[in-house]
Amino acid sequence: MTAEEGADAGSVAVRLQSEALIVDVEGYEGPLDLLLTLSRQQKVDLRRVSVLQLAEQYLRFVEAARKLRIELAADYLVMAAWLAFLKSRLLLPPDPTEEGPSGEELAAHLAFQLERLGAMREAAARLMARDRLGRDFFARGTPETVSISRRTQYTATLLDLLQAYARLRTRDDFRPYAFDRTDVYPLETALERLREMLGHSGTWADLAGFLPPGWRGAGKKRRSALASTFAASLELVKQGQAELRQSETFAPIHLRPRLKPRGAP
Amino acid sequence: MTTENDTAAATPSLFPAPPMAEQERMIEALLFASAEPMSVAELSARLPQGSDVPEALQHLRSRYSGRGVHLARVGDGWAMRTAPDLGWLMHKEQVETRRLSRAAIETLAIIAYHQPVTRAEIEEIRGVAVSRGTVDQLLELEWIRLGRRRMTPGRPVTFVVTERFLDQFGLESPRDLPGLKELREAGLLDSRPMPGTPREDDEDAPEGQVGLFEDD
Amino acid sequence: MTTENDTAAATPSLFPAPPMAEQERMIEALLFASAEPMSVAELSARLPQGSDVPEALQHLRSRYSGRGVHLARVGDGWAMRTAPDLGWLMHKEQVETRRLSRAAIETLAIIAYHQPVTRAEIEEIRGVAVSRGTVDQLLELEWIRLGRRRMTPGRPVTFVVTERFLDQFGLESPRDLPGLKELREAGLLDSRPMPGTPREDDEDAPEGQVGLFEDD
Repeated sequence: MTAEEGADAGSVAVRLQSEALIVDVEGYEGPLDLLLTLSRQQKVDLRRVSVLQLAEQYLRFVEAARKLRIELAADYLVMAAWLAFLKSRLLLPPDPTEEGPSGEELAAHLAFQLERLGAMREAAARLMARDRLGRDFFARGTPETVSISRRTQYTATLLDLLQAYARLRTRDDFRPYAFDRTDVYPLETALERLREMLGHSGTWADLAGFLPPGWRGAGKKRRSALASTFAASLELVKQGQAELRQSETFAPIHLRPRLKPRGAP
Repeated sequence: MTTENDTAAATPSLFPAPPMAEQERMIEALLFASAEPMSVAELSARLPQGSDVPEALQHLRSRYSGRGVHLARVGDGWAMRTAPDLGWLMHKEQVETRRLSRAAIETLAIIAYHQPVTRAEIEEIRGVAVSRGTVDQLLELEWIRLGRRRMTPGRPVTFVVTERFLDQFGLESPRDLPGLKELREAGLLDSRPMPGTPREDDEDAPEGQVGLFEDD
Repeated sequence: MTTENDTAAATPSLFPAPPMAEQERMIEALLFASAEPMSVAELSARLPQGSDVPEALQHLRSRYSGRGVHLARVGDGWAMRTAPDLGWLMHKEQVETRRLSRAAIETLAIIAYHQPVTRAEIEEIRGVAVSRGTVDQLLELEWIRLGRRRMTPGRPVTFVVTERFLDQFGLESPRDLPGLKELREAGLLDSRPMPGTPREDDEDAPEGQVGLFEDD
């Protein structure tokens, strides 16, 4: 241990390198990155890196930075505190009454983290060195766009037709029970109107604003129009074309066209 | 630039041109990746010196003959193009089948049984307003069309069913539509007897039927 | 739509499928026409019923082997691409790609090798917070996308690489990532918690790994 330290301190090259590290602290992607760089100075396989030596190097680095009045980000200081703790654990004989992982376990984990980060760096470099689309190999320069035509086919059978008519005629038998429907604003009409108007509205708008002229007053007509327009707005939400919001119970209901999710064509 | 190229072309190459098969590969890749057709001159400028582009193009052309893509002459240039007989593959039609809405099928049924019929009459029979969208949809499907105007105040338009409607529902003529009695017998109507008094729309129906069949 | 396709697939064809050579031509035309990879399902949907797309693809692949363009497998898709050894010819076609930051490159590699992986796991591996911009940039390039959520408290989202990523780096599947086997054997892809801090997602992590790499 002392031999290591002596060799280390004696090496002018290493000290110069540490100073270069400090000047370049901006270039490091966090304390783990810095530790990885420091561990490379040990010139050993990352699996055999001396974590104790590494901890000391790091603490020296932080100390030097402090002397040079270089502001270190908080995570560098957190790492320094953790490494100081690790160092004490590694140096002191294990206390059998103490809970938690041993210094060796913690050191092994740090070595694993460094090895893993190093391995990922290498993997990233190998990945970026691969033949790349648009640089080394190419897709067709003149793709022929596939034309897409969308066609909606409506189906109905004769049976549907007959049943519909039969239903209407059967209902006629019960006509006496029918409502007076003069002041009814049909749902289909509301849906149609809402869909069209929504196309021109980019932002949240009060649902009441979508009522057709002539139905906005008070009483039955407004109720019918409001009910149909509300039902139509629910249908549009269900179809993914609109969004609804209400700030609290009985507050006005607001509607807006649903924005396409990011990345949608 | 031009002079430099000229000099280069005049200088005998230090290296022999690649084999013809390799030249063919290069042209294949270039034409595939290029956004524009390429002329022999452009290809020659990209290929190693001493390459014989016209010959390589001939080889490539015969290699692709009868394939799904072929080497086509486009103006002064050459390009890869889909074989003309496979053009249909580049078109994609998405057919979405939807059931006709209840409002639409009811409206259609009323028009079929009562034609020529006005919108007001349809609304009276259905008991609810008929939205414009419903009628438009049926018009778009070409299952109904506009008939003669009614000679009544306001001269409202009437609707009638079309040939296409008959095709769709496998009918030879609108007269083939089963009557109420048959509907009832087929169990499509409750067996409850119809109200004894003829309704307004029953009066209209025969008139409509006359209107429909007068010209056939 | 899907149900319709399913029905179509289940219905026996009225016509026999075209000969294999013809199926091959059709796939050739379709893949030449598309700059993006097409899946077997997409190809099947475009070819006449009863076609054997996987077999036709095999024929096509061997036909193009060693040519200037070749048939490349990209995840679930297939695409025509120029041979990488001819890249030098194509300097004009090269697209200038935005240089990725070191953080972005590392994050991408971590997602590729550890997928599905959460942001917290990426941060643990890099020892530094992952900025939003980095992830956004990779999402924008469509090299990564959101995977399933982890079944752990907070249900964090995971990231996985996309088919576009595979296409970009000429990989047939994530299993072909360089050095993957060695990394796994060295235990460097294990999710190993810091001693003394039991991780919540211990149960899920191995499952995720299995999901991706189980069949090699």
